[in-house]
Amino acid sequence: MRKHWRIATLGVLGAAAMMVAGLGEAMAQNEQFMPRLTYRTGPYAPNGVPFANGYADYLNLINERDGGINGVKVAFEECETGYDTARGVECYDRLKGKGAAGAAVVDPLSTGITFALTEKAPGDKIPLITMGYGRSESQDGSVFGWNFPLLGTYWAAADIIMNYVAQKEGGYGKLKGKKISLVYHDSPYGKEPIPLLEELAKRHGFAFTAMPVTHPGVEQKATWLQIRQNRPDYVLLWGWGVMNSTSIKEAAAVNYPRNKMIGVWWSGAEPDVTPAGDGSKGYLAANLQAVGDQFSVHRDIYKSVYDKGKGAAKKEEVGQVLYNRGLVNAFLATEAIRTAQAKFGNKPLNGEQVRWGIEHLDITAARIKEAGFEGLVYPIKLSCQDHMGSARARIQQWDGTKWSFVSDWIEADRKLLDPMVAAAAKKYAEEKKITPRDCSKEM
Amino acid sequence: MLYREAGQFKTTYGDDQAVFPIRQDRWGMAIILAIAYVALPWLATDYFITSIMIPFLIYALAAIGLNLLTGYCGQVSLGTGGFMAVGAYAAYNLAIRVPELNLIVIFILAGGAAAMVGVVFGVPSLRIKGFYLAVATLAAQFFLDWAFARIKWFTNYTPSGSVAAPPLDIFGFAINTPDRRYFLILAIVTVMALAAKNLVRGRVGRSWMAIRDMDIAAEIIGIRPLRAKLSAFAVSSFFAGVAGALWAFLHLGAWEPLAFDINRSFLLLFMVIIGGLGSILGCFLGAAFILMVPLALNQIPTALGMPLSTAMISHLEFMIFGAMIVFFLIAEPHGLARLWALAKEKLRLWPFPH
Amino acid sequence: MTASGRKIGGTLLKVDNISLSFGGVRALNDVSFDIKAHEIRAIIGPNGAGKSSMLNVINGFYHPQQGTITFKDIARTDIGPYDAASRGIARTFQNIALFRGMSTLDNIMTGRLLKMKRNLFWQALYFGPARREEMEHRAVVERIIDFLEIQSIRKVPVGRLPYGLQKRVELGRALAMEPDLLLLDEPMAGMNVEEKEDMCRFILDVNDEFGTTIALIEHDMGVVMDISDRVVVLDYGRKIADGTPDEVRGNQAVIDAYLGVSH
Amino acid sequence: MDGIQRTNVSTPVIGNSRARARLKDCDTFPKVLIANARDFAGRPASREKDLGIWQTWTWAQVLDETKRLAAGLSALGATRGDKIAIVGDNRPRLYWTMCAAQALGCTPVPVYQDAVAAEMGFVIDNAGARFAIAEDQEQVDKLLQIKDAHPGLETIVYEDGRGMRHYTQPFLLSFEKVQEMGRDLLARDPGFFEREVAGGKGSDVAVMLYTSGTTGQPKGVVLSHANVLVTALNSIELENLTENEETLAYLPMAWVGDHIFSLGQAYVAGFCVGCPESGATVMTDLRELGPTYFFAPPRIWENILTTVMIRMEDAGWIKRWLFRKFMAHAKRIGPALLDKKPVGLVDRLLYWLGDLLIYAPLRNTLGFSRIRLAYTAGEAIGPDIFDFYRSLGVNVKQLYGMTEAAVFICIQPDGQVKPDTVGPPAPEVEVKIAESGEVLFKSPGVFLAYYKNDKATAETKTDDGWVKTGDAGFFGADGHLRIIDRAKDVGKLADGSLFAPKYLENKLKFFPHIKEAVAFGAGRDYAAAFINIDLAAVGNWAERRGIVYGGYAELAAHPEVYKLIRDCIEQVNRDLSTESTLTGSQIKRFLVLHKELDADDGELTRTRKVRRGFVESRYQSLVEALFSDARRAHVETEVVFEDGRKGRLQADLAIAEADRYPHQPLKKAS
Amino acid sequence: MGFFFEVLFGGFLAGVLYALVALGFVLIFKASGVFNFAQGAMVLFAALSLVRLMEWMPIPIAMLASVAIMIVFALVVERLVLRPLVNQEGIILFMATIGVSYFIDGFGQTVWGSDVYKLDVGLPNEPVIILESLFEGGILVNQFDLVAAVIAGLLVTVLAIFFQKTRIGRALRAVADDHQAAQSVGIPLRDIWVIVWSTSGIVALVAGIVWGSALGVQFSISLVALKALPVLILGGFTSVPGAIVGGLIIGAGEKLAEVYIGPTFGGGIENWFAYMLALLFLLVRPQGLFGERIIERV
Repeated sequence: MRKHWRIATLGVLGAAAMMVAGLGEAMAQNEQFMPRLTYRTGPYAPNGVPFANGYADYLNLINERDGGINGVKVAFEECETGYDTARGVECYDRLKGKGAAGAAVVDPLSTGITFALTEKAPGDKIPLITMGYGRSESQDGSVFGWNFPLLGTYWAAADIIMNYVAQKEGGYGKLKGKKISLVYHDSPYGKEPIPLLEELAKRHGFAFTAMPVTHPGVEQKATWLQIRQNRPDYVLLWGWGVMNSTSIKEAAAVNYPRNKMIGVWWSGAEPDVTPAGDGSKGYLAANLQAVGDQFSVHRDIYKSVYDKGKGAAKKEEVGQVLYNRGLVNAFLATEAIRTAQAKFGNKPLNGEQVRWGIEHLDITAARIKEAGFEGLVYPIKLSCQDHMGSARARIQQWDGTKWSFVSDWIEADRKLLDPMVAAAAKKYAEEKKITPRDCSKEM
Repeated sequence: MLYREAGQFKTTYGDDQAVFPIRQDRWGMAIILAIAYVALPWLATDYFITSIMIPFLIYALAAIGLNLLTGYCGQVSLGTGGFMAVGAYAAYNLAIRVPELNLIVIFILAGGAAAMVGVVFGVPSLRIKGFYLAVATLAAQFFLDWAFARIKWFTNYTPSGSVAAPPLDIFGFAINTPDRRYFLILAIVTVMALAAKNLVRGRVGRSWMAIRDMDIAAEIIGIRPLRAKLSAFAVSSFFAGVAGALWAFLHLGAWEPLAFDINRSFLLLFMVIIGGLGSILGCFLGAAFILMVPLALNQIPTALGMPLSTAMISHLEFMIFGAMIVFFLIAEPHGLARLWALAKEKLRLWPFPH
Repeated sequence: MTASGRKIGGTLLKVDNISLSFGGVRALNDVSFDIKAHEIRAIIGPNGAGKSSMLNVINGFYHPQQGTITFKDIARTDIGPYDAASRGIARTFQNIALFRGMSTLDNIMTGRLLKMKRNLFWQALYFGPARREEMEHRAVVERIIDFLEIQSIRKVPVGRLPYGLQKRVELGRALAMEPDLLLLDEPMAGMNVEEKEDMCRFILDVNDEFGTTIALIEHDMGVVMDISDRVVVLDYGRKIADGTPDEVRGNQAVIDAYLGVSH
Repeated sequence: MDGIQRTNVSTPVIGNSRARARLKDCDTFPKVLIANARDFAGRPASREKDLGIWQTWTWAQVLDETKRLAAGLSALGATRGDKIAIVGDNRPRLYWTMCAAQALGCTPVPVYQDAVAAEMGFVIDNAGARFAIAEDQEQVDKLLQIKDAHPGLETIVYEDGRGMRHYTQPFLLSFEKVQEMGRDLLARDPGFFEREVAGGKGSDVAVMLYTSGTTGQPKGVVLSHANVLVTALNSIELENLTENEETLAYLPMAWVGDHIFSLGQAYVAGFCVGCPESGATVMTDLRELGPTYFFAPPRIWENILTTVMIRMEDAGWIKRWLFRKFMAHAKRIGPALLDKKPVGLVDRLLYWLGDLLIYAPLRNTLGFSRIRLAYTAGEAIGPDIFDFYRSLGVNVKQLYGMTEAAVFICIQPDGQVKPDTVGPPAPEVEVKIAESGEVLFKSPGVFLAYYKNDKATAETKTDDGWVKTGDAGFFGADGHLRIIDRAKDVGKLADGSLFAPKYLENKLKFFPHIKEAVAFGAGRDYAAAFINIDLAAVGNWAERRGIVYGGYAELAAHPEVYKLIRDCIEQVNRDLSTESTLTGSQIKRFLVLHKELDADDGELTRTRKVRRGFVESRYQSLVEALFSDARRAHVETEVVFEDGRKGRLQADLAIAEADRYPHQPLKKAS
Repeated sequence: MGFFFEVLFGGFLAGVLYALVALGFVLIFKASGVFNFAQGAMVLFAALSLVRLMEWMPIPIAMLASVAIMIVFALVVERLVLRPLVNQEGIILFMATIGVSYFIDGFGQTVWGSDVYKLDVGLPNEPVIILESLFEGGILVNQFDLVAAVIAGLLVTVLAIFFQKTRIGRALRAVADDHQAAQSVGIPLRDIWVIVWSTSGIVALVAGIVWGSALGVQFSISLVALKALPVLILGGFTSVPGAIVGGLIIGAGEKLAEVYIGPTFGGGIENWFAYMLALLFLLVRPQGLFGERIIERV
């Protein structure tokens, strides 16, 4: 017994010593550092892993193929958040100061972490790219100076999906009297679309019910029994991780037609549909980008990354929904740095400089083609005021083996979104006593 | 060895019952406080302050709260996270609804709110004991999680249900840098840890321990089990509530009910047990252990230049963490505080073995 | 011994027609007796006679189905242990009921809890009145420690003490309550001769120096006859004799009960 | 003056004339008390571990208590010249009683608290005590036993009222009651105390201390205020003792040493005297109090060392290794450092490290951390034991003294401390060696007389003022006195060679396994000895060797133990063979006694010295067997059990032989 | 009305799934007084083992191999965790099982991977409408749930036979009744531990198969342990029938509450409702439905 604790003491001391040593680790001076907040474990690992792989592969591609962004190599370090806010904040704090110029840009990949970092990023002057997630009102760059919900917020997503529903029903006018249910992950992420859906319900006269599913979402029997009873015309799914596949299974169990279920772009990946097997056939989901590995960027990745044995994912997973989203995300981030380099020079840039790059990001179709993303992503242009850029998605359907698009790009109605965003941003600014930037004075 | 106690005799009961009756302990404490108040803010990086010291102190505070209930009063609770949430949301609502309130007052009132909720959920402890009670406290945890997610008033109708702390200041002094936040937390934790120590060494603490050790005998010497248990729930929840408010306002800044979910409760229970049931010191040791081990495990491979994938590290972390818990329980079931007590006993008797 | 010093006063406690049963089993059947102030009153009887049940009824742990208990001229049918304690009844247990995680000092300090008044707030500050109160009670407890000659184990956790000392600490805890009536449930069970002698001395000293009324259950007849003023004999939940040790000794019913004559 | 050694005090010693200046108008202890209450009003004077803490009284409080006590005693009828017996363990109140008695011109007569009733009766009767102040019920009971036989004892005051409730005798009073009476008297006559004190003078009798002589009945040594005051002053000046000292009073109050250290010096220097909670807690209380000034007889130093060694046996190997290494180093360097002799830097550093790891923690656990000055006296101390403490940095010094001298005859000065001497004469003391080898002295502390025993007084004090110590000794070239033995005990073997039994016994007792030894040989052909084993040390030794034993007698008779003891004796014999005068007195035969020599059986004095004559007659059969060829001897003795009953104890003891060695003078180390 | 029964039925069937996990708890608590928090992690571990082994070998062999793995696991736990902690307080053992649970969560994912694995052991998964004659529209149930219920019933029956009829089973009951007495009649406590942990490992495997088939095998399965806790306090920690009945009550209670009361409060109440239900129940019967009565003695 006595011996045990001696060894234990030594162990703890040793660990502490190593930790101290670890803090003093050096970084190459001419590298652009990007912290990577990822989760490869826990209940959300099946979704977190492919995204992280896509992101890593693209950064490696940039390094391997191009020797970095305009010659500035990208260094990145993953930190496991486990989708836990406190750990995410710790990861952020740990990595934000690394590299020659500090962290260039942070992608929290968790709405909860995004909320927490929204409070910290302005102080640290590090931009947050929350592509397709995050706070919807952070689209307003005058209040949320450091948040960039590129390609679409949840409000945009909800609007896009409802737009699709309306298309199917033959226009918004036909929605009157219809019943729309939202099955959502009971967290800020799941709750985000509710205000917009309520607004739409008010405008178009459909009945809207929101049904929460508690984290992690394996318990949905009661929810789907209610759905069976209410028979809504459409069910929108705002799930993440295991919740998605469970929803699809439960839908099958109560015989709810899968082709009346439309998931948000985080509820429409391979791990969501495969566990339900045939039960998933016909399930619909929005997508910010395209699926598959047929794009030229993938060829480059295979050639420059996988053939060198540096690939993060299994080869057969390349091209999956979340993998591609990781790619796109990394693409946008590196493009932002590239943009900023044009102004500040080809060297490691700090967060503030990168923010300038994001705010002046203008990815044209030509640039998309050049980068090998043609068909994968829609062009995007940001400004000081508009931190979202574009808000377009397509609806895809699962046929039991693969996704295929059933709609063209649908754009969110900015006329609807912008006033809501402005109001919400104003409220936030008041609460936090923030004086909004005057974007008209900034170039 | 380091203890030189000859001649430190006590001439009053006050000296004899002091928190640190041994001079070397007083010096040690003074050194620790000096490091905490002077050296650390001066020397440590922001990362160390914000990601290690601040969560460590807040966890320690919450662990003290849980330890008062579980270690001193013998009522196992798995609902601490819920009580922290009460503190956090109470503080939020006070801060945005009554903006003129001083931050300190907000924290105290937040603790008070948590205390009231704690008392409500403590009522079953009169009938239910042991693991049954432990599981029953989960009801509090889940209910509170749910309530803050569902009842919009608590979140001031924010669409996402995630709330953010307003800008903080005390007497016009903005709490906006890591160091300032650290100082505020440190001061609160110092005061409250001392208060906890005072409670447990006095009448209240003895009545709790009496209930813990043998509730029937306690009743027969005139302790009212209801009052003792509920006071333990109240004080425990007060500490948890203040810790929750600090966690939300000064650590996270913005949060959602998930920040205070059941994992937080379990983590705190780990801290208390690994640190040592019935020991205030143990709360600090336990918090340090539970917080530091994963961080250390996480950073050691990088530091050693072993490029393991984050997934691998994370799985290893789980395994090592689990193994260490088992190992420590086997090595010393009464926690790190007991280890320290044994070590101290040895140092006091050095060079004699006993 | 009993002749000197103390004066036996009026009735302190009276139990009238107490009956107690557990799920059909009668533990006490219409038992009545009284305890006078300052006396040492023994309750004896064979195993299962209902002695411990009687003590449990007196200090409110069991609730009799029938009968009244009059303590200090207030008649009650049903009291809780807390009420009994706050009105001046203390007790020790047959199987030691100390707080094992606490030191001797703290255990005895718990006996002072009823007399300590400072609230949580002052306690947390441990300053001014709360601190003063703590010191005052410490001084009282130290006198009890001195009285029971347990100075050397003051700071030892009671769990580590030998049985005899634990019994002494338990007595100390009861004394710290400054009770009017002290109930001792087999205070000498499991002790060796020397420890018994010590315990007898302490019991007599307590009775003598503080004038505390003592009701005790004891198996050792020698001890009972030596130290008690009056004896109640129970058998199968009924009172079969009541009187001075000499009277009881000669009582045929008592002899029968102890010899096991069948009913 | 040939053969006379003295240390002149008029040459300023280590310079604490502050005390002398402060007390220049004080010739009695009550006057000193008043001065202390003036000079050190707020400083602690007395402490007692009671009710869990060290209760403390300042000099002002002590004066106040003493005043009331004196007045109370006066109200009880005590007047100048009365004797007041004081019976009990060291208690502040009993010390105050001494000074209160002195204030009234009465003589305090402290009595050994562990004396049986009969012994106590003798003292009370001999002194003619009218009053007795007893500590508790136990002492009162003894006094009550003898009261009828000694009607002169009028009033008994008890300090601790526990269990006294039923004692209804009118002559029994509580201490509080007496002080209450004193308060009443002082209320009527506020100047009473000061007036009484003013009536005293230096030549008045200050105290009567009964010596527990090794033979015959105790004699009451009468000491005047001047005796005690001057020796106390001289000694505190020599040792530079100040009001900052802290001591623990745990040796019997009736012993002159305690009287001087805990009363005489404490009053003169104004330092604080602590009393332990009880006899059983002395070591714990010692550790808590951490005295700066400490006295212990060799027996206690030895016991402490034995426990240190035993406790270290159980330590882990690292600690034991550290302990062994550093203690060896300390033995080499420590005494030199303590004597402020030059020591190499590496050795100093090593010693510093040892101090950090071993010496200081050890001093701390023993309660010696703060010790500036410690004395040992009464008997010879083993050089190993002596060196052990000195090498740890505890400044233990030898002292030679006796009741008749108010203690101080010789003191080892700092820097000249050796295990085998008792040092040069103390300040203002003259010492000479008589032709018979007996040590004689002259000093301001020389006692007035033996009470009611002019014959003995005359035998001890010569006409020209020299006092016979009864010890044989000689001065070495360094001017230090060396004591060999009691003068009358130094004898000769049949072949005429010198036989100093005490010297042999001390050498034997230096072994941790030997608790007591009694050597025989005067007029015989060879030397032989009884051995008493040390149960703790030998028991521990046996346990580690897996020797099974049932009790003291069985362990003592074990053949392995005999072997162990024989090794010790042969070691002594080897030592003796190096000294020409003593080489003949090597021990040939010995036996291990089946019981411990015990004061209750009269085998030891109350100060635990062997009463050789008594032992010789009691164990006559064994002594004879030692000087025959017998391999075994039978013995039957009467013993007194703790409860006073008597029984008979018999045993068959083996007699063993040890090797002896031819004379071999030590080569001088070059 | 049909819908009510549908919910009730659904609740019962969900409850059966909870009961499967609760059973594992009960087995261990009953025989060794250990509150085994690792039960959930064991379910995940067993299911992961099975699903990954199935990639290599036929289902029956994979199942046997998984059983073997769970027995090895029991041996390891007994040797490395329980034996050194013998005679410790309940809370310490409870903590130790949390440590075990962390360990095997990490270990399982390290060895078997952390993806979602589809587990198909051939359980049917088609919704069927039953009792159409009684209610308009009938009651929709999933065949899968029915099969799960049958499996649970079989498992309970097997366990009951095991406890009642076999020597080991009787030994286990003896241990549950009185540790000392059982030891004194010569049943080695260590063997008992290995047996109960193995048994509960097998129960975990069964639960893992059922849950895994329903949800896919992935990390979240280990969280179902939390759903079993209210079942436990309701049914009593020591009662096998209690686990079943408790499961049914909790399952039905929480589903009914969610469907009928939930919408009033914005939904999502079933989690805490299960606990509240158990808690309220405990206030009436502090020892649970089938638990042994707690007797207080002086």
